Amino acid sequence: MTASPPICADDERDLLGRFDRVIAHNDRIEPRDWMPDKYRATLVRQIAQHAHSEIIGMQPEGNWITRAPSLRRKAILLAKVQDEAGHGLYLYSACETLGVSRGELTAKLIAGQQKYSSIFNYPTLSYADVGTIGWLVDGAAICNQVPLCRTSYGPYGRAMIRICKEESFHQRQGYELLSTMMRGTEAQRAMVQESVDRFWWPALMMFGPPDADSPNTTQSMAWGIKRDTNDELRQKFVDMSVPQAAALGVTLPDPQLTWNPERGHHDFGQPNWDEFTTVVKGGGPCNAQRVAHRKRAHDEGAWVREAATAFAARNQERSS
Amino acid sequence: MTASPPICADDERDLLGRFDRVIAHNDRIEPRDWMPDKYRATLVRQIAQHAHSEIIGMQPEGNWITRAPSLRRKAILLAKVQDEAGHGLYLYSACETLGVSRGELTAKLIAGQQKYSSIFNYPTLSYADVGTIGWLVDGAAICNQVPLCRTSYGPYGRAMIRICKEESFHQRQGYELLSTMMRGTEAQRAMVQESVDRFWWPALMMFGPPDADSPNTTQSMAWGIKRDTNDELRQKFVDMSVPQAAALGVTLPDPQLTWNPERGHHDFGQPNWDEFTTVVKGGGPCNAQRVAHRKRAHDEGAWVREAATAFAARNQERSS
Amino acid sequence: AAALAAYCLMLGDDALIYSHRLSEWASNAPDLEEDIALANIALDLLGQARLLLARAAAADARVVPPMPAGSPVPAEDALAFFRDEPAFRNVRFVEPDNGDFAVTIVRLLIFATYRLALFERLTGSADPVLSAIAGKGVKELTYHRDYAGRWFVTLAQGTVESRSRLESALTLVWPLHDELFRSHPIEKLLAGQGVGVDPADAAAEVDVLLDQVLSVSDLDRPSVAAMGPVSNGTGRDGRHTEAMGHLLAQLQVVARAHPNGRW
Amino acid sequence: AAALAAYCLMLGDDALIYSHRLSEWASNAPDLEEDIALANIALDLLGQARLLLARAAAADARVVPPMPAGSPVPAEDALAFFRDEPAFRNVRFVEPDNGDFAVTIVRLLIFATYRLALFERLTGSADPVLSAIAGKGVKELTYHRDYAGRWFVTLAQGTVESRSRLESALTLVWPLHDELFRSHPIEKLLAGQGVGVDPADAAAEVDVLLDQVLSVSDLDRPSVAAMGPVSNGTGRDGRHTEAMGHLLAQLQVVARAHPNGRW
Repeated sequence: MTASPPICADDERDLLGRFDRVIAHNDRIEPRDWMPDKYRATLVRQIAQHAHSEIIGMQPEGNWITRAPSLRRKAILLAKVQDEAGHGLYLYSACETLGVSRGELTAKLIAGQQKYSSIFNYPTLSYADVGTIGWLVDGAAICNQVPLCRTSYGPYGRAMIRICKEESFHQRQGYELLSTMMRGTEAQRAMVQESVDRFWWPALMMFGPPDADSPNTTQSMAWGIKRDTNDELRQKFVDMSVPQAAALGVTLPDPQLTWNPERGHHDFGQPNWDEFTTVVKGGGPCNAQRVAHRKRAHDEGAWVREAATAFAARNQERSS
Repeated sequence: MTASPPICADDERDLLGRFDRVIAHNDRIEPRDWMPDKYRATLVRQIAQHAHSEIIGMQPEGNWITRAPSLRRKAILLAKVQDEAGHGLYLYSACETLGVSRGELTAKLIAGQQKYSSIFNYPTLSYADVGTIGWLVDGAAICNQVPLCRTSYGPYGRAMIRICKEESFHQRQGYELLSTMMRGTEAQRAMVQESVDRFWWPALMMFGPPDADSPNTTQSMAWGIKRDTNDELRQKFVDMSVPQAAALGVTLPDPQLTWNPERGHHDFGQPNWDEFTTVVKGGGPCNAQRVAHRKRAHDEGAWVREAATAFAARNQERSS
Repeated sequence: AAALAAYCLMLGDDALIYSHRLSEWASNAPDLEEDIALANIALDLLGQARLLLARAAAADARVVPPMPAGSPVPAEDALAFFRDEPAFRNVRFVEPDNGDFAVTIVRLLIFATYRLALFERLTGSADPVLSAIAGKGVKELTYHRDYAGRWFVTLAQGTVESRSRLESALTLVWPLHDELFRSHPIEKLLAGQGVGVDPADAAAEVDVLLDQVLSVSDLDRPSVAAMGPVSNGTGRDGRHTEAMGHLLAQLQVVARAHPNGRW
Repeated sequence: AAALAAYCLMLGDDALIYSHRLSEWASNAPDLEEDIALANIALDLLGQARLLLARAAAADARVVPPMPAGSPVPAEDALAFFRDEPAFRNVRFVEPDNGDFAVTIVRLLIFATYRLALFERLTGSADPVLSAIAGKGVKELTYHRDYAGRWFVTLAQGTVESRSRLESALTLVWPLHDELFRSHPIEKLLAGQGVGVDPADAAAEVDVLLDQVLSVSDLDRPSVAAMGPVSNGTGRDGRHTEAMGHLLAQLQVVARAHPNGRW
């Protein structure tokens, strides 16, 4: 990471003042602007985690490409997984504007030094999971990400605008798959219900721990990196999902889920936060598998990347 | 290969006389006995080719182990492929008594400098092929090999006795699979017929070219390495197979196949000898695949064999 | 009509099976850009396959496997998921495992050059549907060919390792090259009617292009024997490689578990 | 009876799926001797699977999937080939791809040590069939364990590369270790009746043995997180790894294409 050049205290006070004004006006910070080191570090951590999530997220869905049960669904799924690679690209590029290269970030991912969304540490066990991931997981991601389109760092916000547009397309496709399957055979309906049962709680965990246990939220909100608290977003997601589940004809696996007319929101149960902690610490069903997969693909591709670099260097020599 | 030490002409004449007498009496030549260099070279070539055939032969059948349609058949097939590895072991050992190591032979196989039976350059395309290989291919192999139990070189002859016993067991199992399938569904019967159609002619080719085009036969027979001509063995195989095919209820794909009461044998058509030549020269449907498979397995196993060697060397040092 | 259907299956199955292989690269490619490019090529070919299988079913409904009464499975899916191995008419060229990136690039270069040569001629097909499919495909295949060509030269001139892997890849893939240009009676028949293309007619052009890439890369055609037929038949006759059964087991497993499924 | 059947499926499916994986080594092992040994172990486990699936069907016929009228498929095959993934009750430990020879040896060492500890206890089962199956299996598993143990030490003390591969293998396999000793309610129930074994009771003994092999090899247990459950369930509850679906697609493809087939 490129640290800011040393500057004296007065200058720093001026710069900080300007930075704070930009934030206060909901304007964008751009790559060449001065920014506090911690703001930069927080952004790098968040954008990298988001980029890694897109890349690791290719695995659970990619698992079903060769087995997709119709050619139309195969095309949709392949295009979606391709989009995720594209999202990863934008986000790594956004990170590069902060002075960190894709190679460095990938090395940290493989070494387990940077995280990705815990949801991708759950396996996909049936084709219905492709639909459920679209509906619930992309749905939750959109809840998280739409506010980020207004995030204070310019390149990140602009990447999010493009990503969110594609994500809502994916979400609709996932919902449409489930709704088609629900109009199919009894076995298909059971497959959808079983899938929703497995993914509902992990989807709720995607918003992170309850606000009381989320120490970084306040600073991130003050900086305009984050725009809503975890619990606010979770509530929004639940309120959005309940009528969709009813329209599909599936039951969400939460006996405490009821409409609360006083709050104007649904009350709902809490996910198993111990499980969340375990998964974040590497003990989910697929953590080891996901990182090993990425490491293998990266290692096996090393000779290709080296060849491309050598070829480019030679051609540059020749043309100069 | 360990060449015989230089000896003077008189000695050589005596040794050759003794060698010829052993051959004439149908006795066995043993590893420590003197033998003509060409006899040794011919034996090495033939035994190595036979050993390689066992090892390469594991691939077409091994292809169906994970997909065997009943647990009983899976056990039979797995045991059979295991037996083939065992046969390979005996035969490489027999070759080692002639002064050539398994490693040298494997290197020659992988480099395409030594052959294996051309039949294994055909693919297995259905589970019926497992049965057909047992019935026809092992059947042909037995016709070729039973006379070799009386071959003049001791270690080879003794290995063949054991191998032939197991091969006839395999042949019966293959026949039994086909006969069970013929009592199954229409689709299964069609699968058996299709498989027999594909393997009949390649099986006939297993006896080698017609006697007129088989220049080495005379010398090999004189040395007692070979006991019957190619055409004699082929006739025997056809005569054996016709009633078995009738009992199974399959048609052998040769319109010229008829009983000739005068000869007391079946007349039959000739295989496509051009195809045979092409396959022997590397142009069969699976030549490249078979050798690449063996090379990959051998290369990927190199570090394991090296570890075992290093471990053994270290322990020998310690104990000495 | 039966011949046209069979011909569309040949072209459609080539695309379907090769798309399957390329799609296996998803999340496994050497870099994100390659992940995206290979998925894109797989998608293009999948699109071609769908149009061609639909055309086959329209030309002769008898090629579509019978489905249980009331099954909502469309013809393209019945063809892709419910035919057995011998009914597939793709060349064996598209079946083997991907191997490493070098094998993939060699295979893609040959395949895209071959298919582009066919599609360029097919744009003039007397069958308006085939002609339209070919017109759309030409743009896609030009990209595929150029992508593979660039990588071919890059690997040839990259590092010692990449060049050595490329050479091994050439040796591995080349035995399957000849089958592409072996004319099948159906291809000859439809070429005679101005509907299809006899691949033998495209062989010379394809070879010139491949030789150019080899020459730029300072490589020779490997001297290896061509992969022979089985009982005098090849993939076009439904006689495939041992890889095909394993591929179809994955391709068809979910669809076959739900013959009345809606997806 | 339902509990006994479920318990036999657990032990039987462990053997069936692991046998499948080991059988993939056929013609791929580092040397002929290893090809023979791994096939032998796969055969032993396949034999155990057949006895246990038959016992499950005898204990409670309702576990056997319904077959079409007149189907000649025996119960052991209906169980192996016609159950869907969630009905398999094997531990996830046996599902992943083989990896290299080091991964295979680490997995085999742990699996054989674990299963031997269970089978030694099962020889005293109140169910005479289970007791007999265990008695036969003990000899086989002792050989499997010793074979893996010898190779483990050989790789640890062999070359720099073999030791390094062994260490990576340990890291890869170890997250699946804990699930072996997680008691399922059915295991507890049958252990209480003197019919089955609670694997938690065997954990200490297995760990001592594994630690001995590690210690001889001068290696430590890797400090990696255990693989977590899915919706609080594991393989014993029918919740498997992503590898399982691909494995079953191959295992079942021919049998399912011929539900009335005789083999």
